[in-house]
Amino acid sequence: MDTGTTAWLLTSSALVLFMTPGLAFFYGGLVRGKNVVNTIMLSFMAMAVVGVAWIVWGYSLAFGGANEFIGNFDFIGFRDVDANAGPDAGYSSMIVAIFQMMFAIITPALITGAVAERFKFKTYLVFLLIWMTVVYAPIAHWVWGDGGWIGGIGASDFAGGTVVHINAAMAAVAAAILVGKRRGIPNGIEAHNVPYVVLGAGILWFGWFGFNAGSALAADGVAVNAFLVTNTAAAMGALTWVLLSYLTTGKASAVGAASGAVAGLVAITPAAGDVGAMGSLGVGLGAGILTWLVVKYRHKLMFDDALDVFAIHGIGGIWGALATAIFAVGGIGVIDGEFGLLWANFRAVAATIGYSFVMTFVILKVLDYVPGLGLRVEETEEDGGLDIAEHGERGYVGDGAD
Amino acid sequence: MDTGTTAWLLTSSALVLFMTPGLAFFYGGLVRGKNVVNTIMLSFMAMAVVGVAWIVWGYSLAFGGANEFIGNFDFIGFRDVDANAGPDAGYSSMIVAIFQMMFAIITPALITGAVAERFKFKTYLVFLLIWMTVVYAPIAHWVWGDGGWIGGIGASDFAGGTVVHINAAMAAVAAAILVGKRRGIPNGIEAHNVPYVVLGAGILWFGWFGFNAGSALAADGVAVNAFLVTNTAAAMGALTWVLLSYLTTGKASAVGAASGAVAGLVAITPAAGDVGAMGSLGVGLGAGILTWLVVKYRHKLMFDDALDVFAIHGIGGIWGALATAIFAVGGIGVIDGEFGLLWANFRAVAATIGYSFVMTFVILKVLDYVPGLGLRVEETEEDGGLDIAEHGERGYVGDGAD
Amino acid sequence: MDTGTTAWLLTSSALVLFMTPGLAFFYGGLVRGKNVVNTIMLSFMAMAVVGVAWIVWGYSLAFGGANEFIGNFDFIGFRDVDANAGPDAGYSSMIVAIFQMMFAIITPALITGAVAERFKFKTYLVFLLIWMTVVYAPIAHWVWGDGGWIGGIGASDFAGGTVVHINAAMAAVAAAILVGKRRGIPNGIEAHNVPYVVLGAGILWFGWFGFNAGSALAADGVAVNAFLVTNTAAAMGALTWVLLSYLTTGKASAVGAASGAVAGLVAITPAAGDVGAMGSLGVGLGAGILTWLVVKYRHKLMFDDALDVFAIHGIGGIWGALATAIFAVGGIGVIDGEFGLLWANFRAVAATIGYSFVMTFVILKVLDYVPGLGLRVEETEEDGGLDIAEHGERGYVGDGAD
Amino acid sequence: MIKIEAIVRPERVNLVIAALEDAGCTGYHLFNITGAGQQRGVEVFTGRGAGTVVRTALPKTLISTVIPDDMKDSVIEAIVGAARSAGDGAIGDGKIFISKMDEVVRVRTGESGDIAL
Amino acid sequence: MIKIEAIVRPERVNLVIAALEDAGCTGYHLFNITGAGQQRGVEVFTGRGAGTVVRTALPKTLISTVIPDDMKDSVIEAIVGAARSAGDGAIGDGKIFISKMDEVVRVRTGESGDIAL
Amino acid sequence: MIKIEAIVRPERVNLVIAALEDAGCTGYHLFNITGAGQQRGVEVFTGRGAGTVVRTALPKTLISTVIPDDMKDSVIEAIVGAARSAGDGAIGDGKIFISKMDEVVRVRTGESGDIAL
Ligand SMILES: Nc1ncnc2c1ncn2[C@@H]1O[C@H](COP(=O)(O)OP(=O)(O)O)[C@@H](O)[C@H]1O
Ligand SMILES: Nc1ncnc2c1ncn2[C@@H]1O[C@H](COP(=O)(O)OP(=O)(O)O)[C@@H](O)[C@H]1O
Ligand SMILES: Nc1ncnc2c1ncn2[C@@H]1O[C@H](COP(=O)(O)OP(=O)(O)O)[C@@H](O)[C@H]1O
Repeated sequence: MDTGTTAWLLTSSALVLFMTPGLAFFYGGLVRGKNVVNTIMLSFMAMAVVGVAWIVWGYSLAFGGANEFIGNFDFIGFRDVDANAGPDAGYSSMIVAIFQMMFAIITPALITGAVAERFKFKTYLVFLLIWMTVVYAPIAHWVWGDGGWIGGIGASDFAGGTVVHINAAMAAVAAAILVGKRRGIPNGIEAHNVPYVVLGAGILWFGWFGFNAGSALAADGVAVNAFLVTNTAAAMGALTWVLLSYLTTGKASAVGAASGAVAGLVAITPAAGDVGAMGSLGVGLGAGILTWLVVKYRHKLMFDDALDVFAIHGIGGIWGALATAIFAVGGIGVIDGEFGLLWANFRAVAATIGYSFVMTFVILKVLDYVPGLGLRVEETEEDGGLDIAEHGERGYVGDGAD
Repeated sequence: MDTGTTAWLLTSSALVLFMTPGLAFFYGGLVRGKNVVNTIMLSFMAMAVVGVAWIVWGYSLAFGGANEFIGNFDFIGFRDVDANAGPDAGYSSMIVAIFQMMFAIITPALITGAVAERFKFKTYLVFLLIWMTVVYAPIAHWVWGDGGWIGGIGASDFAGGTVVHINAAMAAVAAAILVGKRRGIPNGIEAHNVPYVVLGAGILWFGWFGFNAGSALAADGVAVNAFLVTNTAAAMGALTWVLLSYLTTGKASAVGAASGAVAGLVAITPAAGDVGAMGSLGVGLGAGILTWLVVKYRHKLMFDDALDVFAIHGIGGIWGALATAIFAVGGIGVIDGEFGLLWANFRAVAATIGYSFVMTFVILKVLDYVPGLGLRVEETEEDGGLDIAEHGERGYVGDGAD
Repeated sequence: MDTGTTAWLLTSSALVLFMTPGLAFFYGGLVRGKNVVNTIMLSFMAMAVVGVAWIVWGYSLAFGGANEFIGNFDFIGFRDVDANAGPDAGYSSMIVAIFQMMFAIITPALITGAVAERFKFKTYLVFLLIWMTVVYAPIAHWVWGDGGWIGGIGASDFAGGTVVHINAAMAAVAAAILVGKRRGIPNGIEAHNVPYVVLGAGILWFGWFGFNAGSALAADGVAVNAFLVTNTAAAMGALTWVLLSYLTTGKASAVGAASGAVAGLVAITPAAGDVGAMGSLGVGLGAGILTWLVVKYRHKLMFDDALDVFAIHGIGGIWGALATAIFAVGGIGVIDGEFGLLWANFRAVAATIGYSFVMTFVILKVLDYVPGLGLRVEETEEDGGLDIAEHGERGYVGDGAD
Repeated sequence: MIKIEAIVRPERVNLVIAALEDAGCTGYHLFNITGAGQQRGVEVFTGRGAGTVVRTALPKTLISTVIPDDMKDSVIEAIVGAARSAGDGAIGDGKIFISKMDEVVRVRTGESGDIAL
Repeated sequence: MIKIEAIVRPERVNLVIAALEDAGCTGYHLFNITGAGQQRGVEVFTGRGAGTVVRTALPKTLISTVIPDDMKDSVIEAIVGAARSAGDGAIGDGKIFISKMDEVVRVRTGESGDIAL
Repeated sequence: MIKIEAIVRPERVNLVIAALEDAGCTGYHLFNITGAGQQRGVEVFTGRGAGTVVRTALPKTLISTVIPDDMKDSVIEAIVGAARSAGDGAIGDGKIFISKMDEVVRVRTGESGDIAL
């Protein structure tokens, strides 16, 4: 097994794991101070819960066997997942299983933005287990599993635009609808800690190099190109948001810059293996404009997707999937007159949207009726903040009584 | 020298160095706001002081020569520590010496949790030098040095459970006893900044991949396995703490989740080369339960180990050493009916506990009597906070007068 | 192309990118709370703007063609920048172009410390584009470009002491002079968030391993040595500042420790390929003493370099360039009786100082006269803070009305 | 002139302010405070998160507004209306303190008296 | 004894304090507050930074100082002088509230009355 | 009714609150403030940490409690007892301000007067 490739995949796995605390800060900064601990915990617990469940059954369900729709139980408990590989192999199956685990961790963490400031924590822990099993594992199998049907139709999702972002976004919509709007904030809220948002965005940008360039599963030219376009799309997304912010209000929102960067990163995720430097500018620009528009007008939507998971990860992800097909180099893109990839990616997107939304809706409906669970905290808990109510902690303790 | 291996060891060294600022935030968030600068500085200065002393004499004392108890002066000033190695070698001696430096930096930083909010800063700087020389270097030699006696009896400490964690924890106990209890907080304190605690835990988790998987000293299957079990044990530790927190209080402490993750990471440290995925769940679960119990009841102890270094790193580390012997695969573990490793690890633990505690006690007793030093700040300094008293800085400046 | 080398260069590029958010926090913590968002944005936007402009024309201008003073348009839009390389090559040209991009991003971000708390944001965006094109690209070409004249005279700037640090520092001086002093702070200001400063320093230290050891463009002994001396100089710089702080005031400033570490890192940057472990102690010690003295007495200077870019990066960088020549091993250093390198480095420094200062001065003078731009915010905007005025955001939202 | 200091739950502040504005208040200011009355605290974690302690004091917001004497009753009514929890109110809904304010000066103009409010 | 509560722009605090000291004030304390008067807010971003909302209340600083009765006029004058914006002053420059303080006790000595100020 | 505003060292707050409760106070609230009296500041670093400046104002905590008139002496005594530094007290121990409070209304019930405290 190649030491250079292994070194890069170990590094990439660490980088992707680090994205989840990054997300915790990104989301944590966006909410009100009375919910910062809860918001951070929603991400952090994905590391704990999925980190365990993935090795016990998640990986096997997603990557076991050769089947169109779902894996099998061959790798239960990481049985037969080999840390080593022969001298000719670039990498062992275990390092890929680890790398994939990090994706399975961050995906449900992304969803939590939609239900921030009101979701019941206990229910969330249960939801994590079920959702990873019933929604994430199958879709991962469709796209990347041996024989998975989306892989089979020739769709191209390099690093998880459908599996991670669109999937999380549609689950977010279902969750936002079922959990209902937050109380008493007709005009939206200001981010309570802008530096945290930028810190989170910085960590995400940093970690995303592992996410995308690691998805090459090699330290080769594909990885190098993926690294480049990841950075470019992020830069272009941030720039687009700032310029739009400036043009419309005369001020440049830092939260907007961070959001634009993330939007660019989301959109380049499926495309990172197929587009070149100039294409990635197109991907980032489109992502910036589209997500900005949706964020701006999303209050017209009927649901309270608190931290705009749908706009950023849904619209950004859908755009990315289509943009992959538009800007792909090597004679397979729309620019080169080919529409096959576009159609394949369109089907992949549509299937992911449908499955994720419906299944998440069903899971949450059921959890809502389970005695002792339920989706939403009490009104007084919401008013007083989830930090005290659910975690017995205040984010910041600063008064003289301490 | 292998470029893949070198790439991974460079990366790992950077990751382990990054753990120390992570620890600074972890500890910094746990104290009261008036001591945040001091607490952060205690960790940060370990980077400065040990970063210098290690290359001047620390490395030589720990890794020079072939001797049972201590190194020699062959490598003073990093003389003859070669950056290069022949084409057949995986890595050069200098990269290992660097990697080891990062361990020597974080270990004394861990101790500072015990004496937080009251330790004299000037004395700490002196203590760092002496402790690294007299306590850390010998124990590192015992375990990893050429001819070191603990290595010789067949004990297995993959990434430093004894050298780093048990060692730091026992020094912490000695220090907590000698420095005495903090003034006026009969009921303990709330963490003044929970996000910092989680940020610190996130950085530690991230960096620990370098700590453990880097200890394979190769980008191979051992590293891959170490990476996996590191993540799993952390996840299991965090999960255990949250569930115990829920069961006993109905609330899920975020500080607890972070603590559980660290406890799992501590426990897997010695075991990362010997246990598999399922074994690591056992390691993490045991670490979670034991450390939680000790933290919960430690106020019954006679000393004020302010940030629970003994509970997390001591109990976690001891459990890890024994758990290594219990869950080790390959026919050497208790589960396979072998008790040799258990006995060897038990002796290694006992020796480390004894040596670290006694020597640290002596060092601090002496420093207490040295004119101009002494262990503890004035009462008014403690009351007003060490940030102003020792550093002339307030952590946060927010009033209108600025 | 070598997988180990590629893995390390990918990792290094990610690390250097991460330095810019680190810098955002370093600088962000140093200003007053009402300017934290603005200060962070100044760094963050360098990622966005230069991240785009570099691939469109920056890289080509800096590294295209073989010429003494400037590149050409061969690589416009990253045309012909190859992600792959033949089996004998260590790395491809694209990964180096990416690595270089990260340098081009952080350099203008460094400048912003000089104009913090009063610079017009809109003008800054324009400035970024022009400065990268007119100042950064040529100097990068002089030093590292094919046929660049500074490279030609045998000057040694391993990782960018002139290109990045001296360059940024002289631009900072020009900018500070033209933008003018901040209003109403005769006695200087306290850092509003010391933990952020240390967090930033921690991230910078971590990322600097990529900056310096990555500049070896290989995972080899040069990289390993560069890694070591980077750490040592940082440690020595921090230690020096803390000791000077102690000796003069009896208190150990954490901001000072962080500043000293950065000063050491700046100074070792040009030297990392030429000096050994003991030499790096000299580099760090000298950097610590010199920068400390300049910071202490810089209020006697006529301009308000708000965050001491000149002292840390200018003095630190100049010292580093000379120290490279003093401590260089291998028979080319002053210690070995050779003065050729000293003279070459001196000329490189002088040219960089002159060019950067004059060109930046001209650029800003012009921008000052462009209608709709101008350098400085309104007085009331400065008084009320740039966060609200320029970004429509407050860093921290904590009152009951939210 | 009188000064009204209303201590309310933080989450009620926006409602109370809106009510104040409806009642004709021309200005107000807010303080973040921590306070205890009959509502005696919540359980919070200490240390590393395994033990808990009851914190007596809770975060509250103090809204201070200076008004002409004759607005007293309507302002108090407005505050009570906006700050009282649904149903019969709940412990911790807050308190209103009324004291005499002798004078007010507007910095910009130097005006004083009710006209400066 | 009277209590002077001056609400001023945060960036003016250092000037006001210097003026207070010149006027002979022996002590004061500051509060960070958020307030609204005739100056009605600024536009800020909400959510992910694409939409904005107008925030009514702005950060201000309240300076409170207790002084002997006879210093009243000079202290008010000092504050107004230091807090008023250049020119004719601007909306948001602040307000000064004056009320009666009945007693003061110095904790250290137990002294009370003007001597304890 | 009277209002007691006690400015004390932050590290003494818990002791003072305990003393207040022993003295029969039923409620109080705390403000983080920055203040200066006879205790005139500390040396702090500015800029990058090589130069220092003396900050006049120090962090203090203001404890405010409204009590019936007849509790005045016992409450002041309780505060002084808990807030004064060991020995003869030290500069910076704080001050207690007493003023008249005209009315109090409990939001939950609408009760007013001493019973609402
Ligand atoms: N006597 C008092 N003096 C000062 N503040 C008080 C007093 N009583 C109550 N408060 C403040 O009012 C808030 C609400 O009081 P609380 O007793 O909880 O309401 P209720 O009496 O309606 O149950 C408390 O948190 C505290 O901040
Ligand atoms: N009636 C009032 N009661 C309490 N605070 C007030 C009142 N009026 C103004 N303030 C405070 O004074 C500050 C300055 O008042 P403002 O109306 O903006 O000044 P001006 O009247 O000079 O325009 C406000 O932000 C608010 O904090
Ligand atoms: N005249 C005053 N008006 C308002 N606040 C005051 C006054 N005098 C003192 N204070 C406040 O009381 C605190 C303690 O006062 P200080 O003078 O330090 O105590 P002492 O007089 O016992 O030395 C100060 O920090 C300040 O916040």
